[in-house]
Amino acid sequence: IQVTVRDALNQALDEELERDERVFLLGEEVAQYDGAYKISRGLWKKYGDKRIIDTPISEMGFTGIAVGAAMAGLRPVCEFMTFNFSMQAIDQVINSAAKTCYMSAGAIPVPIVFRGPNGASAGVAAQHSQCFAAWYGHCPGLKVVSPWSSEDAKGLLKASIRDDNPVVMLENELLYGVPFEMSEQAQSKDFVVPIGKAKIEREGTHVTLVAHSRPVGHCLEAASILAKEGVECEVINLRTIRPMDIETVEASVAKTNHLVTVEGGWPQFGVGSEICARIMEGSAFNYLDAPAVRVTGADVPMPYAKILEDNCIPQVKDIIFAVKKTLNI
Amino acid sequence: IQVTVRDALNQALDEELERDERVFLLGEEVAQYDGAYKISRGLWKKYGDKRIIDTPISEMGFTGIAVGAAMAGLRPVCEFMTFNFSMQAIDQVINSAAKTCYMSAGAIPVPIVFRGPNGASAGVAAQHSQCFAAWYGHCPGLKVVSPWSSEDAKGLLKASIRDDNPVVMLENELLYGVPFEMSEQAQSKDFVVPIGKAKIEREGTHVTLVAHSRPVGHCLEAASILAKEGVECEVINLRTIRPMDIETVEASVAKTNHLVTVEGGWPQFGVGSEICARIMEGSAFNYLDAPAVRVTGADVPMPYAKILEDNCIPQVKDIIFAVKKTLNI
Amino acid sequence: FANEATFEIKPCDLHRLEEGPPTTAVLTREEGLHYYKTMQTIRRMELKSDQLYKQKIIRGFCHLYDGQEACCVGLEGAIKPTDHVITAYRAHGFTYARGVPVREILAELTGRKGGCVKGKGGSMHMYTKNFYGGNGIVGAQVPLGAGIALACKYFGKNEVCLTLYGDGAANQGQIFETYNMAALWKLPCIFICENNRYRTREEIQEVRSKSDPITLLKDRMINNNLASVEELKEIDVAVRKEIEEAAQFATTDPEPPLEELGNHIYFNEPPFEVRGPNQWIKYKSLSHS
Amino acid sequence: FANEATFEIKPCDLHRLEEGPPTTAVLTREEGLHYYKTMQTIRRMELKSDQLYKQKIIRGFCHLYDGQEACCVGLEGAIKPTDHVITAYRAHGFTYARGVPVREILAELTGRKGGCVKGKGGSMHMYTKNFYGGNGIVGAQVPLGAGIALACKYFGKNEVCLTLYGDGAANQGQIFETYNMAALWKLPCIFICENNRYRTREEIQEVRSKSDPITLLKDRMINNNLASVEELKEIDVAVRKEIEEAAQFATTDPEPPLEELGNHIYFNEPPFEVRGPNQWIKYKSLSHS
Ligand SMILES: Cc1ncc(C[n+]2csc(CCOP(=O)(O)OP(=O)(O)O)c2C)c(N)n1
Ligand SMILES: Cc1ncc(C[n+]2csc(CCOP(=O)(O)OP(=O)(O)O)c2C)c(N)n1
Ligand SMILES: [Mg+2]
Ligand SMILES: [Mg+2]
Repeated sequence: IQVTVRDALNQALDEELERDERVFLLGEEVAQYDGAYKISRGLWKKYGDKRIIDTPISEMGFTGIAVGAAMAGLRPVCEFMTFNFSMQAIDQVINSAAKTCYMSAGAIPVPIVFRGPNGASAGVAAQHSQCFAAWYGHCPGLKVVSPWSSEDAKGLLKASIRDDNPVVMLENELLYGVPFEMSEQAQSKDFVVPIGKAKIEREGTHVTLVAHSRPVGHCLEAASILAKEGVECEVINLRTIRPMDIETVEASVAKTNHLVTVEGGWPQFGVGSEICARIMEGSAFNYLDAPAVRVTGADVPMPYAKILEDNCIPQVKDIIFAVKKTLNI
Repeated sequence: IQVTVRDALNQALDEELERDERVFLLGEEVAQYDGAYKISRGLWKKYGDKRIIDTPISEMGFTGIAVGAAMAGLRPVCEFMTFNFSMQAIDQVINSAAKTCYMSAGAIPVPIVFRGPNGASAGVAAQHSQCFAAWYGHCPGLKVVSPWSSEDAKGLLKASIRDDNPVVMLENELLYGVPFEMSEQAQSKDFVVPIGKAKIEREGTHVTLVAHSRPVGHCLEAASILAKEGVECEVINLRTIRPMDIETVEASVAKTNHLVTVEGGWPQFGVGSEICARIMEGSAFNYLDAPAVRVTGADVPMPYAKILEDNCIPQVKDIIFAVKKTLNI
Repeated sequence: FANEATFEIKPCDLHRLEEGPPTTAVLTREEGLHYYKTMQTIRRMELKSDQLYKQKIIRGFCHLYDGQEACCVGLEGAIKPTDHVITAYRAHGFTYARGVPVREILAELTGRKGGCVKGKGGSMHMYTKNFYGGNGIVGAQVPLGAGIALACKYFGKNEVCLTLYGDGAANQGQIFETYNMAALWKLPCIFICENNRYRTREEIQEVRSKSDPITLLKDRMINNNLASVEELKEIDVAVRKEIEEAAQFATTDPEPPLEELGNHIYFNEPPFEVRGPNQWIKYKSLSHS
Repeated sequence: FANEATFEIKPCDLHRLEEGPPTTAVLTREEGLHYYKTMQTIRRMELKSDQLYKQKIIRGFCHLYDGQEACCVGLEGAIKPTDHVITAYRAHGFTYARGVPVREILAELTGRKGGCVKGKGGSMHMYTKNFYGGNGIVGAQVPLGAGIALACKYFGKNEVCLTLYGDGAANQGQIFETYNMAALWKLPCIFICENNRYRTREEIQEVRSKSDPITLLKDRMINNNLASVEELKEIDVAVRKEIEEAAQFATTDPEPPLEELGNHIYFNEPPFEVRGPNQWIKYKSLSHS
């Protein structure tokens, strides 16, 4: 069956709320309004005020409250209306959530999930389009996941809620309404996607494409187009940003000898940089027949006008262009 | 003459306050108390309440006020007691300061300097030891400088204050008390260090060491030790994190054929990652005789105990070890 | 026509004040006509924006100000052009009140070259002289406004900054921090909470049907013989024409040139290369100041 | 000896309350002795810490609580061990009051293996059952405390969370945000501002010389015949001995094993490799839960 990412997330929340009394959801408009993007549709009706909590527009405060609740034994899911607003609360995410288990030598675990849409949507301009993958990925103590498909979304959210550690889950608004095939296995209440494992979405022999979130779809599109020209791309869906499954990328590069990374965020100190650096220092380096190539968001605050925005976000054509350059064709 | 980094910063502030009536300093305890780390010693006495402003412990608020003042034509220097506390205010730094010139198509420039100690000090544990170079370096619209010596500190702070754009200046508490030789030229009121230019601190032929802030000193120490064993290191002081002077690094690598990056921050999505990725995609790549190597902070929240802390921060021995590994000696 | 009329105003609730603002106000015929025209222009502009948004010509967010026109018109009427204003993302009304022509606002909304910020900002990010936007982050404009007021005081100019925020934003901690510092430093900042309460489209309709500020002004103007029905109709016609022409401009003006993608990242900088979506695509940033 | 004595307490300023806390309090001899001993222990522990800090055996920050002992002892006396406490970075006193032995506190301060958090946290980051630290970020513990209270309510337990902050922290916006939500959601959270005002070492000395809480208690105990001078002296001697032994431990206990560098990053995880300062140095993280 086909399930949208939105419904997959909704299912995951519903199942985990059902399974574990300690799980609760809080955020702006998550309850009565069913969530700004309707991810929590119906949950307030089903679980009531105790489990689904509307907050005022007080990001720093409610994030801290969620973290405190996790310290005291609950398992909060803290929704940011978008991750752009997590910046107001980022001190609580990093200093209170990510570092406390370590600072307390394991005495105070912080099992919490921060989730919401991340990165560029459409036409929402500079303050509403930032990708936080590299920022959160930088910080030890956090786990960071970034789903693409409905299976990713459901499985990673369930795994994140069950994890005893703070997890940042970076969703993508433009994917919420996209339907994906969902396997029978994934429809089960026991389905989880392991955090820290990448997935090969398409096998190939000529070049490895590594992406996370929405650009995974672009990579698959590019791969089909390139296949017609005889270029076989292996497409890796990173799924987790931290801890990064570099082994899967390395194994693929050892086979294809070429690497292109694709992400929606800014280039400098981004996800692609880390992949390049890791590949360079690891076993796969000697297999590279050409330097690895980064396809990223443009290095500007996101402009509003469509033509400018289009040229800021990696498109299928940019991926194809990069693949051809790297394969020298 | 020898001048400490503290005095160099103090001079830079004094000279720029003197030169331009629009420049003012605000932050916690910068006035009556002369600054938590005495960077602003004597300035309140000299310039008074209008130009040197003590704030309450309200980072988000006073940072926003500083940014607003810059939008309206002033040139604020906003001191964070340490950059760790800039996390509470980071939304104002990124969304209000870095993005506004672009969003307004140049109508509203934001000439402001955010400065304060960054990265690990000694024995201050996880919440007070974070390095923000990669985070701020990730964001277009900002410039990010990270001085090592007194000349760097003075010249970069003066250049930052004169710049018409938001600049993040990442200082290092452990360097404040360190005296450096200061050239006659650097003692002049007209001395500035150009933002975006790296400096070769020591020439060498066998390996390029690139660092910023305190680790530059470690690199020079490692270079002297290695010189005794016949290994000549070229040491590059990055000075600016964004925009990064990759040309200087490339030219050096073309000569030495080996690259080691050194930084105090966390490894993943860090400064070294970006350097590795840029080298890989640029002209210098073909000159590399071995993969580039990253020396970084350990990938953990900073622990308190000395032995643990020592093993979290790159030491001279770690640099020497990395150089030898990369040179295969 | 009468030259002016006097109106009663509801007394304000006061906090730590001996005396509130006056409870009567004088409106001249000239002012009345100006306010009417401005409010009507904003109303029509917003209805046009709504239409363009529904046609997907305006993208992303489009936060409309219809129903709240009286706030920005009244506030603008109370200050001088040299005073300063900053507001939240619901910024179209103030952008117009501060002097940006409708065509530039609509062209900004449609993401065109002729937009007031060249298509870079869109609905939430418009600026002009002494107007600091549009801010997409709830609450963030409040300390910024206090900072602008700090600059007014610093420069020794007799100016104020109006700093607006919504009732939702009133829960932001940075507002409390700012109030504290504004009081401590005696900043010439006037904080204004636009308490629109209603949320859904239906609720807005209902509020508007009961107390539309434009109808209110119109009735008062006519009842007090400050203007005639015909005269106001003429204004309506002129306004409609202006909006139609502006919309025409906004839907036909070309998109911003792609080369401008890299411009305005920095102010007053020599040209430099900006990295596009991959390492071979480069945009040239031009020098602007 | 008397079994108990009654004392007058200054009435509190009230805000929106009809009635304040009682203006008299009864102190039993047993309580008095316990409080005296606890306060004296904290005082001696802090003086010892100060000494170790000056000897550079304690590194980094060392925020002392001497002079404020009565706060944590009185608060701890008013709650149950099953209640919850969170405070700011000035945390040694509460860490002890909540049950961590002096030797573990001092060993934490000296960064040793036997420290209450194994040398990972230091002065600002100590924890124990129902005590959530020590937080180095001014104000950040306030929403955390409200969250802990939310958990109390959620679990339906009849417990409260004491949430402490300093007068300096009172300017943090997140405190206002938290007050709002705590009221909205009726959280069992008691917010306490420790208003110590004084800043410099000299000012502290002066305040303490005028109104040292320990001297105060001592005088009251003796004047009301709740204890004898000799008895309290004995306590002093015992306390000094305990502190000396603890300091002995804290300065001789070994440093934490280097292998523990990578432990506790995550809770309940299979072992994994942690990257050290370069790519060849790896620490093994052990599984802990
Ligand atoms: C910090 C932050 N959190 C959340 C949002 C998402 N958001 C946009 S508008 C809005 C409601 C704001 O209400 P109010 O301040 O009353 O303004 P109004 O829309 O009524 O004019 C929210 C929550 C945001 N833009 N910024
Ligand atoms: C967010 C933040 N800003 C600044 C600091 C630096 N700082 C540490 S203690 C302190 C003063 C706090 O005063 P108060 O809250 O009264 O606590 P007290 O030291 O008096 O116990 C400051 C500014 C910090 N730790 N966190
Ligand atoms: Mg509102
Ligand atoms: Mg205090």
